[in-house]
Amino acid sequence: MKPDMSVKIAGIELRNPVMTASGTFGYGQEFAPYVDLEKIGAFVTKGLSLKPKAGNPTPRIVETPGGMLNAIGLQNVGVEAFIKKKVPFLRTVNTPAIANFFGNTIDEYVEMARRLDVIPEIAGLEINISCPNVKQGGIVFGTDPQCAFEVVSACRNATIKPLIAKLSPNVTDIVAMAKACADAGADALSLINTLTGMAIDINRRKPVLANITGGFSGPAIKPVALRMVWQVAKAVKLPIIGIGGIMTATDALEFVLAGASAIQVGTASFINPSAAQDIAQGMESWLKDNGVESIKSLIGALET
Amino acid sequence: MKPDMSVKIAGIELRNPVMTASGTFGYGQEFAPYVDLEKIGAFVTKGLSLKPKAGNPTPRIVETPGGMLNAIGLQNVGVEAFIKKKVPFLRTVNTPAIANFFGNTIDEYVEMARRLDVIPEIAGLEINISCPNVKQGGIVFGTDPQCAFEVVSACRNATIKPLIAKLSPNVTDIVAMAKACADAGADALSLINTLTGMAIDINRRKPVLANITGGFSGPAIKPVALRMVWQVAKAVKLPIIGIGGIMTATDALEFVLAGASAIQVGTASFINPSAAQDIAQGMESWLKDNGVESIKSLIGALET
Amino acid sequence: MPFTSMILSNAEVSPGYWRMRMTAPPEFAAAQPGQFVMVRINSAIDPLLRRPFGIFDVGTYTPAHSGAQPQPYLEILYRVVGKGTVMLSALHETDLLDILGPLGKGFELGTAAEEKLIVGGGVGLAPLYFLAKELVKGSKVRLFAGGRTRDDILCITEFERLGVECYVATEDGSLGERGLVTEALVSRLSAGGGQATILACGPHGMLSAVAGIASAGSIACQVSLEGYMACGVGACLGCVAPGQHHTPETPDFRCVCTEGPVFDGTELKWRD
Amino acid sequence: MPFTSMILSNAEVSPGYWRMRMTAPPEFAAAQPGQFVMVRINSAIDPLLRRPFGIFDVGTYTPAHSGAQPQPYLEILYRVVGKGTVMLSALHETDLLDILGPLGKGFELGTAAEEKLIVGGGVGLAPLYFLAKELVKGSKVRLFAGGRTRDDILCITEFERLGVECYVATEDGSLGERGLVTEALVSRLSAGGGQATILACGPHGMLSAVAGIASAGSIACQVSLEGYMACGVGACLGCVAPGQHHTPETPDFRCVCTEGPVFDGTELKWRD
Ligand SMILES: Cc1cc2nc3c(=O)[nH]c(=O)nc-3n(C[C@H](O)[C@H](O)[C@H](O)COP(=O)(O)OP(=O)(O)OC[C@H]3O[C@@H](n4cnc5c(N)ncnc54)[C@H](O)[C@@H]3O)c2cc1C
Ligand SMILES: Cc1cc2nc3c(=O)[nH]c(=O)nc-3n(C[C@H](O)[C@H](O)[C@H](O)COP(=O)(O)OP(=O)(O)OC[C@H]3O[C@@H](n4cnc5c(N)ncnc54)[C@H](O)[C@@H]3O)c2cc1C
Ligand SMILES: Cc1cc2nc3c(=O)[nH]c(=O)nc-3n(C[C@H](O)[C@H](O)[C@H](O)COP(=O)(O)O)c2cc1C
Ligand SMILES: Cc1cc2nc3c(=O)[nH]c(=O)nc-3n(C[C@H](O)[C@H](O)[C@H](O)COP(=O)(O)O)c2cc1C
Ligand code: FES
Ligand code: FES
Repeated sequence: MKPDMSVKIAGIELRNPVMTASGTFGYGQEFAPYVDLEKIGAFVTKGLSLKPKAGNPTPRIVETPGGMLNAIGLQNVGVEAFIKKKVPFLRTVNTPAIANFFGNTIDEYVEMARRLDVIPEIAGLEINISCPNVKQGGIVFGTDPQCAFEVVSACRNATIKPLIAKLSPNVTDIVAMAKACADAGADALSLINTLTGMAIDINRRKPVLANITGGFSGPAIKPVALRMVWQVAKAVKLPIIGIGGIMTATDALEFVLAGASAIQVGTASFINPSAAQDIAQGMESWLKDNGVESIKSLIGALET
Repeated sequence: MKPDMSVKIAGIELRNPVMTASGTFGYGQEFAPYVDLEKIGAFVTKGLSLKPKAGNPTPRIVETPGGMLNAIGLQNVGVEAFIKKKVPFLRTVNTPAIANFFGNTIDEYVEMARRLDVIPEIAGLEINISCPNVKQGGIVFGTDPQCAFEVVSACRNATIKPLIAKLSPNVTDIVAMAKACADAGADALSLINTLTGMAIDINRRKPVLANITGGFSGPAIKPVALRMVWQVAKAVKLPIIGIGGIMTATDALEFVLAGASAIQVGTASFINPSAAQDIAQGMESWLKDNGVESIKSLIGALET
Repeated sequence: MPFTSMILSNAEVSPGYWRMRMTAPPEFAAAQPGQFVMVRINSAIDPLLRRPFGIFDVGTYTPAHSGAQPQPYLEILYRVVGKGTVMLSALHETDLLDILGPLGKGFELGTAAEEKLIVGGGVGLAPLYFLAKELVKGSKVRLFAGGRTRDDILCITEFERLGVECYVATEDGSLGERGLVTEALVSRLSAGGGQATILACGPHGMLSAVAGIASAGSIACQVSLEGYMACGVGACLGCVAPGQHHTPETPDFRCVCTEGPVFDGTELKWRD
Repeated sequence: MPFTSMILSNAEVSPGYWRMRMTAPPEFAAAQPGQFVMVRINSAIDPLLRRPFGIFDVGTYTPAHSGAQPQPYLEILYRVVGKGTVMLSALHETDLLDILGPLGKGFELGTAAEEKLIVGGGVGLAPLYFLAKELVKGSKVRLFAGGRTRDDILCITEFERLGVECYVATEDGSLGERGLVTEALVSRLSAGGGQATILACGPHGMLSAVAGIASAGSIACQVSLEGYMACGVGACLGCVAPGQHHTPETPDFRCVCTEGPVFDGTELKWRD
């Protein structure tokens, strides 16, 4: 028998739990040559902002042991160009597209939510709260429960689309952040975004990244991501999208057992452009081999 | 010319900046067959507590991509047995020994500081604040600036020996933690302790570690450690001991440039038992090859 | 001691089981049966940790080139179970490996008079070959080899060549008796005979059963344990196993890499 | 496209420089000079990211075994500079590699009439050989090869065999003229001649100088850039380079892996 791989996240039906992570899959089209987009559960766009963002100077990326740092600076075409140039492609693909967005003030976030709310091709919104609040001395929304609550609830009131809050791992208490976003009305939580890391070139005596620090991703961060997903799943009722260092179907199943209803593949797509599809296929094979009829029966099935 | 590798930390003279990290070097003697203890700067004991501690059930360790998780449970012989059975060996080695200690209440910490304060063979104390405060609902001392301040200042009053506060990386704001320890009278700061991570065995549907979560160490965590050392060095005047994923002399020099006056080698000693000595040698060679006369000139010399 | 070793041969001896011979330093001649080595699979960080393997055999060989002196070698017998052993099985002759050992406390060889009953499950046979080589010098040695199927019964001919009497049991009956190796051990013991001592290595379940049989018949018994190891030198405390006095309330842990891997059956807690 | 490739040969052609030939799929016949491949060094996570290498040559070979049909191959010429290239240089014939490519936008071959001046610094020569092979079919081709010392001047005989006229300059004068390759280029240009176009690959400093020379003499010029890459397919945005309109206030970044690596010299910002 063919196992049932379908899951439902924030009201969005996914044919399987494998999504692609924001910023690692372009706007979808870039990977069309490598991935059958109708063999994955959903894909998430590059983070979008009101105005086009050109991003940081280079170098923007550096490899670290088992991972990488990026300081792209949220480069994106901006919501207008996205609607004109990228949305038409979404129409051609029968797979839910999630729009990831950010801002530097609550107003910007809300405006983004409004703009995206009216685009039928967008199945849901993922709000990236790992950004500094310029109105509050640059404190990162996602590192303070109150700030997170305010920005998420403001966006909640600005859209009727499913709203997924994406959590930053650079916090003392990930559960407090999760609860704040739940209370603010998020329909689901995705975690984790990148840890903050740094690399140094000892010969130039300079940071490798022009931006000095960068976002840390890849297999190296998996243990932290898995721990946070497990902590949040125990404490919060919302469906969780597990993210962080997922390279294989085994990695993905670890997140599902820890409590994730779906997962996102990020850095892995750089190393293997068809990673997301391969992982979905691998998960299905594992279920078949182990006589598991539905992926849903594995969600949070960890025995502790 | 032979470069000057000596540094001074919290009043302790080190022949070179390379120390060994608590819990990864036993009580020193275990590595005597592999390391010339008089070729490293200092070594730090396994974490000590008032009573002997038997630690956690097994499995206690698991490998992760580029790192490992441990849930040893702070197993140690207890301060009495340490004084009787382990201290005599310290007398035979002409290298500073730092005693790492912990407790579950402020009173336990203070009592430990008092006991260790009177041992002449101990050059300094490293206080591990990554432990739950059983008197305060198990909140980890090292994740709350106020708790950290209280326990460190209490120990400060209990010892005249150099006191090094070892910071936990599982916090939103590492600088706030560093400042709290500085205000409490710590002579130096060591960072980072392990991140909290998790691994799952999908076939058994159980966590790999009997303790469910564990401390994450090894090369994988280096980018986070380096970033935190850099952040703290910019904000706090105290000397810093950099720790986290240091496997090579290059890694060690990255931490020095970021602002560390000394470094500790942890997990690397498991893979290469003479890692600490090899790293000290490698650093000296690099200084020679690059015409750097003193390691001190590199401390915090990062150009940003 | 840490040393760089050159692979002399690396061959699959049974489906999924490989035997590797590599050069060893002269000091390795002092290795004891039951001791182990920590092998670093490569110089990269994946896999990060060394892998522990029992010493299957030690000896000397004479290199091909003319006028060469005999050189010591070391052998391991390993089962491919995961990342590290997969990579190990892909290595070739002349490839170099970073090895730490011999490590740990080996088997006590006891007195010549007593008959030696050595019990091995699957790859647990690995350290028993080196052991048997020493034991046959003075004592009668019987090997009880068990496995799930015939493919898990390793190197029996080598044991027989030593003059060891071999009793084989497989769960599927594809080789020797059908059933557990412990049954073969019991029936042998019930057959009586002189004073005997048991030395065993294999899955924890088998060791537990063997220890039970031994104490029931008040026969001396040594077992070689496994444990997840990071350092192999007593520093990480990752490898511990519960000792005889162990209870969750009053834990009593033994360090497998330094106090073991070989323990007297009575030193350990078998159910906890 | 991603494909699994078998190494046919991997040899050091000059101290620190290696040339690797490997099998390629039929589709690879469509590869353009200036395009590149992303090579996955091994299946482990260290190194994690693929490494980008220009296409040094493509062609077909006939396997040894009888009745074999000609098969396409691909060659890269690489310099050992760090972890990944060290590992790459340790690989042997018959080892397998996971490759993604051909990727990016290659050189425009232009019209036969114009003389082709190709300029390469050190390993920057790599993509120029494949380029020269195409260009000589219709045009006069001159190669200006520069390096620090003689060891950095690669495969000149191969270029000469194509009928390319080679001008060599080394900073230490150990081979050809002493000095920078750009000086050789300038003196050639001042010698006059028909309409010419410049195609260059090498260190950023050299490319910047070449672009300057070209615009000064209002000669068409294409340059092949490097950039730190994670994906090679336009998704990570890690590889960008500043375009002509770039200022810190109004950034204008071009994606090296998809809009490049070959750009028209005038498209780029050379000082920022
Ligand atoms: C003292 C001792 C002696 C051993 N002797 C042998 C031998 O002679 N032949 C043989 O085939 N195997 C032996 N083992 C088991 C062997 O160490 C493991 O099979 C091997 O480490 C698996 O590595 P892997 O990367 O292929 O598997 P993975 O599952 O990828 O390994 C992941 C991690 O788990 C550890 N691990 C996995 N299985 C075991 C195990 N059974 N015991 C301890 N650690 C494990 C690994 O060391 C590694 O750290 C011995 C173990 C110990 C402790
Ligand atoms: C489009 C393109 C074509 C290239 N063609 C060639 C070629 O034909 N021959 C050749 O020898 N080299 C070429 N390079 C450079 C080559 O990619 C690097 O030398 C190589 O990645 C170094 O890897 P490493 O692990 O040995 O070095 P490390 O320093 O260990 O690499 C660490 C990280 O930095 C990156 N990196 C280091 N140096 C460079 C560089 N110069 N350019 C881009 N990324 C770098 C690596 O990809 C890796 O992600 C090309 C680069 C690009 C972008
Ligand atoms: C190059 C790069 C760009 C990213 N851009 C974004 C982004 O725009 N918005 C966002 O929410 N997350 C972004 N991320 C974070 C990823 O979506 C993901 O949360 C993180 O990389 C962890 O997953 P991984 O380890 O599988 O890569 C980016 C990550 C990388 C590596
Ligand atoms: C097995 C193990 C045991 C440890 N025990 C202690 C301890 O008792 N006290 C302490 O302060 N840190 C302890 N640590 C943390 C290390 O001292 C060090 O801070 C951490 O491992 C990061 O450094 P590394 O990446 O070089 O290992 C332990 C780490 C490991 C791996
Ligand atoms: S393996 Fe580290 S103490 Fe035994
Ligand atoms: S390398 Fe990823 S966008 Fe160019």
